[in-house]
Amino acid sequence: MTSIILLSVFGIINLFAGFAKNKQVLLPLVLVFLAVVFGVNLLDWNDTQTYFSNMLTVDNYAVAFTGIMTLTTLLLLPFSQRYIDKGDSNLAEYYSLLLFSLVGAVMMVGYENLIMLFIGVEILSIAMYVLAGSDKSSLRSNEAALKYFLMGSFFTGIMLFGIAMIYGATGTFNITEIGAAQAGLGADGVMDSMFVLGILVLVIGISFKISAAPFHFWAPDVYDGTPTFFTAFMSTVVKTAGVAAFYKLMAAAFAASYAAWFPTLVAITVLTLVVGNIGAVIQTSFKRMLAYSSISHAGYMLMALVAFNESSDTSILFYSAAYSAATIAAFGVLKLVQDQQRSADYEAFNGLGKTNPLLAFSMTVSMLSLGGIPLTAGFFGKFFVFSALLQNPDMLWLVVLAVILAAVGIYYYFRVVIAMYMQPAANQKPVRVESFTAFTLIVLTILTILLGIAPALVSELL
Amino acid sequence: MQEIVMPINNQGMALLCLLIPLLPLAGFLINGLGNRSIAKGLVSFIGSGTVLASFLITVYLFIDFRANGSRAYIVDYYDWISVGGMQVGFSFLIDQLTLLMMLMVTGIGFLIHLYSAGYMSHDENFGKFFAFINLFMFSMLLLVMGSNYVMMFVGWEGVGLCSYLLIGFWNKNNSYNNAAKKAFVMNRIGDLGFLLGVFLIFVTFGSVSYPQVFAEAAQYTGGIDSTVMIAITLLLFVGAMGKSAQIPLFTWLPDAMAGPTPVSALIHAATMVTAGIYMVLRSNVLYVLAPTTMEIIAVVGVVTALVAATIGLAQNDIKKVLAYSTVSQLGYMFLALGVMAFSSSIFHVLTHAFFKALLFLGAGSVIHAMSNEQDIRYMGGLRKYLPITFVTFLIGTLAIAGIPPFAGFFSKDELLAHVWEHSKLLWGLGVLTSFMTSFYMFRLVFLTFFGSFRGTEAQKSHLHESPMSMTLPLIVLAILSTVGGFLGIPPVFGENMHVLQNYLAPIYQFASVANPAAVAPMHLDHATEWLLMAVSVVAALVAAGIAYTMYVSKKTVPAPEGERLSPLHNLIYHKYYIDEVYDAIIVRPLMWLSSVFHRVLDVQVVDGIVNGFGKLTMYSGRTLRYVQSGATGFYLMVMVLSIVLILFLNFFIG
Amino acid sequence: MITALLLFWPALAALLVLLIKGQGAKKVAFVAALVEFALSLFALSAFDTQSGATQLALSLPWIESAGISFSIGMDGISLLMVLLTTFLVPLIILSSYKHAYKNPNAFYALILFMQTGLIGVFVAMDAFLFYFMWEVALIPIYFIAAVWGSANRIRVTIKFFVYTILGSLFMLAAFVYLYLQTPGTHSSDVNAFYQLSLSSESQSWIFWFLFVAFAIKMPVFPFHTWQPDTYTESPAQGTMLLSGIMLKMGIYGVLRWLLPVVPYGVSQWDEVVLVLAIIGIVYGSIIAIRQRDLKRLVAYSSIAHVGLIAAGIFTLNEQGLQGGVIQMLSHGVNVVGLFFIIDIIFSRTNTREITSLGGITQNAKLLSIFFMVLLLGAIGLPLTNGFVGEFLLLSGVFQYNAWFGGVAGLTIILAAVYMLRMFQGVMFGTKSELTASFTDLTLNEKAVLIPLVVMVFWIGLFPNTFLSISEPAVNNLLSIINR
Amino acid sequence: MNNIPEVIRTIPLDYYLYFSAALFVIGVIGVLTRRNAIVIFMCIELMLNSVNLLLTAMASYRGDTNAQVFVFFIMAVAAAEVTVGLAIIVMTYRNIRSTDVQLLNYLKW
Repeated sequence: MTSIILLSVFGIINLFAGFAKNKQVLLPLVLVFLAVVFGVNLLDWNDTQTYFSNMLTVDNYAVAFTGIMTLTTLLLLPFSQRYIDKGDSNLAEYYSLLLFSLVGAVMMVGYENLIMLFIGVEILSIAMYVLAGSDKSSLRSNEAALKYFLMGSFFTGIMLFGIAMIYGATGTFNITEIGAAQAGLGADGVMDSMFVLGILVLVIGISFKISAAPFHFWAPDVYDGTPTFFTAFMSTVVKTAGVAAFYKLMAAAFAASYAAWFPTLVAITVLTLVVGNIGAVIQTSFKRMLAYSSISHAGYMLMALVAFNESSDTSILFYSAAYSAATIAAFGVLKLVQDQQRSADYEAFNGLGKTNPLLAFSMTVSMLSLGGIPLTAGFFGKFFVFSALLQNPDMLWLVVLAVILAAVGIYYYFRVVIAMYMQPAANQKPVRVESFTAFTLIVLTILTILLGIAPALVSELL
Repeated sequence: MQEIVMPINNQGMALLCLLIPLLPLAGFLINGLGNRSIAKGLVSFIGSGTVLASFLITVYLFIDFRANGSRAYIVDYYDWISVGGMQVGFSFLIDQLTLLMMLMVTGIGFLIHLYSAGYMSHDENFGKFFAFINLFMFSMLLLVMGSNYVMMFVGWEGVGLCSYLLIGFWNKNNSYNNAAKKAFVMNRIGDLGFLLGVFLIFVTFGSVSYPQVFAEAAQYTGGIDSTVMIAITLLLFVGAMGKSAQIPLFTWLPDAMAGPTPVSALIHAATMVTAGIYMVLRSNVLYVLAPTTMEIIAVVGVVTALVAATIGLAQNDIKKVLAYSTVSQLGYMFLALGVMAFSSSIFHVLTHAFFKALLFLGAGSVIHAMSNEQDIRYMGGLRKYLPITFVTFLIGTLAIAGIPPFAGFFSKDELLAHVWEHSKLLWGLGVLTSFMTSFYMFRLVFLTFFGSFRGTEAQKSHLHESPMSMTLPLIVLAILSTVGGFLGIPPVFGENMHVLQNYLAPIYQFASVANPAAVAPMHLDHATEWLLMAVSVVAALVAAGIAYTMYVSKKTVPAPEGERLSPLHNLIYHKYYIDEVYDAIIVRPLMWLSSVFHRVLDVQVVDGIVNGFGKLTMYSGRTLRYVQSGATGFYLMVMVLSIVLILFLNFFIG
Repeated sequence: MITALLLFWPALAALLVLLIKGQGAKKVAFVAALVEFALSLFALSAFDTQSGATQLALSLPWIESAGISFSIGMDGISLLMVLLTTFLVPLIILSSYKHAYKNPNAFYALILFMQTGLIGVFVAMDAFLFYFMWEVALIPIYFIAAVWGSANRIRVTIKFFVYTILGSLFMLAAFVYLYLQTPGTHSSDVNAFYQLSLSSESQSWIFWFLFVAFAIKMPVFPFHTWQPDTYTESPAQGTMLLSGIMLKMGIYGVLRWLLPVVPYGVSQWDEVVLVLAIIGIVYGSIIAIRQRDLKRLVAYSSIAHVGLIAAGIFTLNEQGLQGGVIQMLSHGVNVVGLFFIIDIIFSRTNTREITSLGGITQNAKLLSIFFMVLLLGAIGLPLTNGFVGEFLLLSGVFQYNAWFGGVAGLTIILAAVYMLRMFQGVMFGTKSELTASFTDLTLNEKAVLIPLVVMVFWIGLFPNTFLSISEPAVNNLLSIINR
Repeated sequence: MNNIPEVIRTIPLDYYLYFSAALFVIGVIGVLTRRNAIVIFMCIELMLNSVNLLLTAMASYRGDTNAQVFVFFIMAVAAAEVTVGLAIIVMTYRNIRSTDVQLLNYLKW
């Protein structure tokens, strides 16, 4: 709760700080803000409180996810150094928008009421629409923003429709009450189908937000067109918040009507896994590959949701953490390389292992992690998801599918590794990396490996 | 039944036994590692000396054995392989048969070593030669001394390896190398059979050690000719086919003549090739339980003897003739085994070792003198130049032809007598073979030593008798070939004069329990025996006479290469085209299969399937990408349709 | 503690090696590997060879709430595998002495790092630790092969990598399932897995999940197609690591994690596996006959050899299992030696084509001797190491089914065919242009080959040294399987 | 003047339901069929408003103010969206001189 207020206040302060002549001060400032938010957020650990007459709950679930998202943002920000160098006049606004969208994300993991969910989603999304189009002169950025905006608001409408149906069936927006209300449903056939309709439409709405197939179409294009720095945010914080909200919704509100949405969710999961992995295989652009990869990871996270048992939350939490750390590092390195090579293709990475071993190593670790290979966090991410899902042995086939597609994943993740270490450098000029950015990369890499060795740090939180 | 095999705890004796194979092994190591850095004199001293020492120790063992009441004993050194019930000890069995074989191997081995010192003296790889031939002695001794089938297999494979190394001794020449490889591979085909036989023995009797296996076999309750016994004996016999060059695995032996001549004498005539006979003899208790196998062995033996003899008739290479003669004689030995004339078989092994080693060494002496010419068409009249060689070679020929009183007469005669008792047909074929043997051997002698010299002037000027180190072994072997036959004097000359048979009697004791009928003594009346003797001697003499007329009186010289021959002659001259047939039905299909497996099955099918999954993924990726068309309207349409589909499926289906 | 030290020392050393610039890295790596070998000998001395139990064990909580522990220890089989690893790695490092690989620090660090993974696989007594180490061993070898390999390496190694990962992910799925079947708060300890009693239906599919992972690694026909390419394209040291040690991971996996865990699954499918393995023997051998590239020839021969090992251990009799164990050691020694000799030949002549070689024995007596000895080991001549394993394995297969034994035995013949063909082509005959000025072994090369040759004879003459170490463990396994 | 909820309740809830559903579908069809970004956006607004109507009706029938509060939130959010959306459309128009969504098709596959 405090974090929401702090983030909002800091966002506004930051806007004012934008008037300062020296843009150099902005980054440290916002980092300090985030660090403070991170710390304050932790104060709420093991101290469950509800706010705004039961609209928002701050429990460990919310704190853990808030922590991860704050930390993700914190570790992402150093990669914005180049904006500062270029003297981008809108930098303060970007930072503020990030802070504001983080407010939305925090609301999404702590909501107790569908209204809060909606508002959280919208705060997050609207900020993202802007950031997607932040490179005003780039047609690609324009296209991304327009597509994201149009499709996003369309699905806002869809989601609202779902909420309305739920409300119509149960007469409440409070998720706990909705969960309780299901006992009384079913006697009246009309109400029942309205409720089911609501659930399904809501599931579809959130699926869109986390770019689950077949509602993923926006994702590759938007991720591709958005300036890389913001893509990183989009594919980590937004996704984490979305999946966390999704699970919270299903667990708190719709657990009793499991049978109604389960087949749909399974279908969406399967499709997401397939589309994400198969789509990524043939990409020539590393960035676009990451976009598809983020779809596929949404699929893996959905598997934990499909499992829908006491291990699901831990699995999602760990997976988000692992995925975020690796993805930020990947996008971070991509951004640095892209700034120099003016290309986000695999070829841009040729010879990076020689010209800049640190970037190459971080990238390798990230790719290993995304590929789910041991010694990295990604392995335990997959491990927890698989173990959650296999508690229901009937879902073995889904695990098998995921396993096969994970192997496909190795292929496209390793293409960049191959480019870095085994292809001759196209441009011998080393990529410029500020020491602070380098430090952040090292932290991310260590984090990825640390979680890969001692997953208990995160997995035993919940 | 009393236990005749006991372990001994006598350390000194154990050490002596161990020294017998180890001394040649030491020779191998010294000569092998110091190939060129050791002086030739020292090399031959080490090489021959170690074998001589082994021989002397063997003689001592033999005397000691006789002195101690001829009781067989086992010398255990250590557990070699022990896994579960499979206990394979590194241990030796010393009994009558072992000692006999050891005496033969080390004795003849020493003579051939001695001979090699002279014969190989000009070779740059003198040390290597002695190393290999010492290694052979080691392996052969393990083969005969081992106290279980696995130890025998060790020697079995070891001699095969040495044979390979020595056939390909001059390894710059790839046709020699091919011959070596062929020998090894054919041997290995047999080895597989042998090994499977050993496994079956283990499965059947729960042990691979001779005393246990034989004792179990003596009590065997499955009866005579049970499937398992036939299987065991046939599998073992496959091993013998390979090692002892029986049909169909005999073609390597003539090719093996690519090796240096002493090798041919030692390995491919006197010792290694008789390992098969030793094995069958050693396993006599198993074989008497499977008379069916015995029939097969007899038939294989006689066919081999006959086929090889016919081929021998038309060969012009002095060593090839001897090689086919060896195959033929080995066939004889198997024929003897097949009719359960075990002692006759080993008797022939022994005499054959004498005279065939003699003949090969004689041939070596001739080749030495002729500057490596081996074709008898370019020899002739060598009697004058090589008197010792001639005389000894003639003795060898008389022995192999079965002319009394030379060694071959006794062994062959006894053997044929047993065959007669078993089957008249086999006997007839045996005598026919004997006739041919006599013919081609005398043909060899006449073409080589009689008439006038047909070689080049350069060769003629170079003709000389071989040095002492070479002629001495010839003389010794000639003496042995002459008197060796008296080890087995047939009953017609006096009852119980068959020294060898009496000596070996204890090794059949299990067999006599398992199948008493099989090892019952021969019941031929003396008249028949005389008759049989007369027939074979006459046959041999007639053959010799024909050869004399053809090659001495008429001075016929075999047709030169390329001349048209009569179809039959052509067929046997080309060895019935067996090599060509093998090439067509085995080698080439295998090569073809290798290519097909690799290029088609492996690369296209198996790997193709693996790559197919990759390609499928790529293909679906490429196809799927068109859905991601970039058009917002299309995206929205697909998504809305998906929503409709989801709702439809949820509300109207199921 | 010693086990943990064994496990982590190479990784620590790898970090150290990374810091060293230039060719000095290989010296440090070599010393580190020797230290590791000494440590393993110390472990051997501390090991009670009479007992089949897990010894020198260490168990620390890892993911406590999930009952997953960092649990390591060794029984006889593990110990032998560890010894094989620690024995071969220094030699492999030494064998690279004359190569000047670019970025030597990374190269040697990866080798050492891989050693940690390999040892980890052999000492892990927890399923997830095992899986973890399994992949940890894979990553370095991928980079070794893909970065330092020859022209075609990229396509080949990525295939290898994806293929093996696919297999191991199946294994992971099976482990997760097994783990969830353990009672209480779940445990992934090996003994907890052994105590599971699963329905025969689930054993059946778990069997295949695990088997595919191990079969790809070994590799067993028809999962082998990555192998010849990868062996051929890897740098010599990579090939040695792959064939000498990594391949054993698969077999070890079968012994530790397949046979005792799903005995009913095994009894349902053992015939199928044996048939596959035996097909692999004949198939690999026949293909090897006509290979022109030395590395590829040995690679296919390796498929045949591994097929025999696989066939042997699936017979579930003592001869088969013990034969498998001893043959793993033998194969490791032989194949590393052969690949090293191929590397020696390649480094002098720049070719591995049999047809462009020949007559080397005239210039290089010592090389011929070593080559011949290793080759004889490979074709299983008695008194060399290969025989003991082959004999026991064939005996095991024969006891399982005589006809299988007969067909598997064809390896005896075919191995002679392709190996001697290779030897003849390379060493015998007349010298070719490329071999005219061939030089004999250098001191350093001798230093690598002599220990290998010593092992060829040691295992050949005194196999009980090793068999007795693994015997209690094998019996222990058998008693679990037959429970 | 009557109480507004009472006025609303003079028509059966089903009618509101069908009417807003119809409005919603019209909005959806508009989104699917039009190419002009502004029109598409207006159709989306139509969808939002249909939901608003529905929520209001339900709130009236239930006598629950929650939904009415939610309607205000929706309106506020919609206003924010309009701001951002129009800004994006204007920005795009500046670059491509068109508001046709199909023209922007650089990002695909």
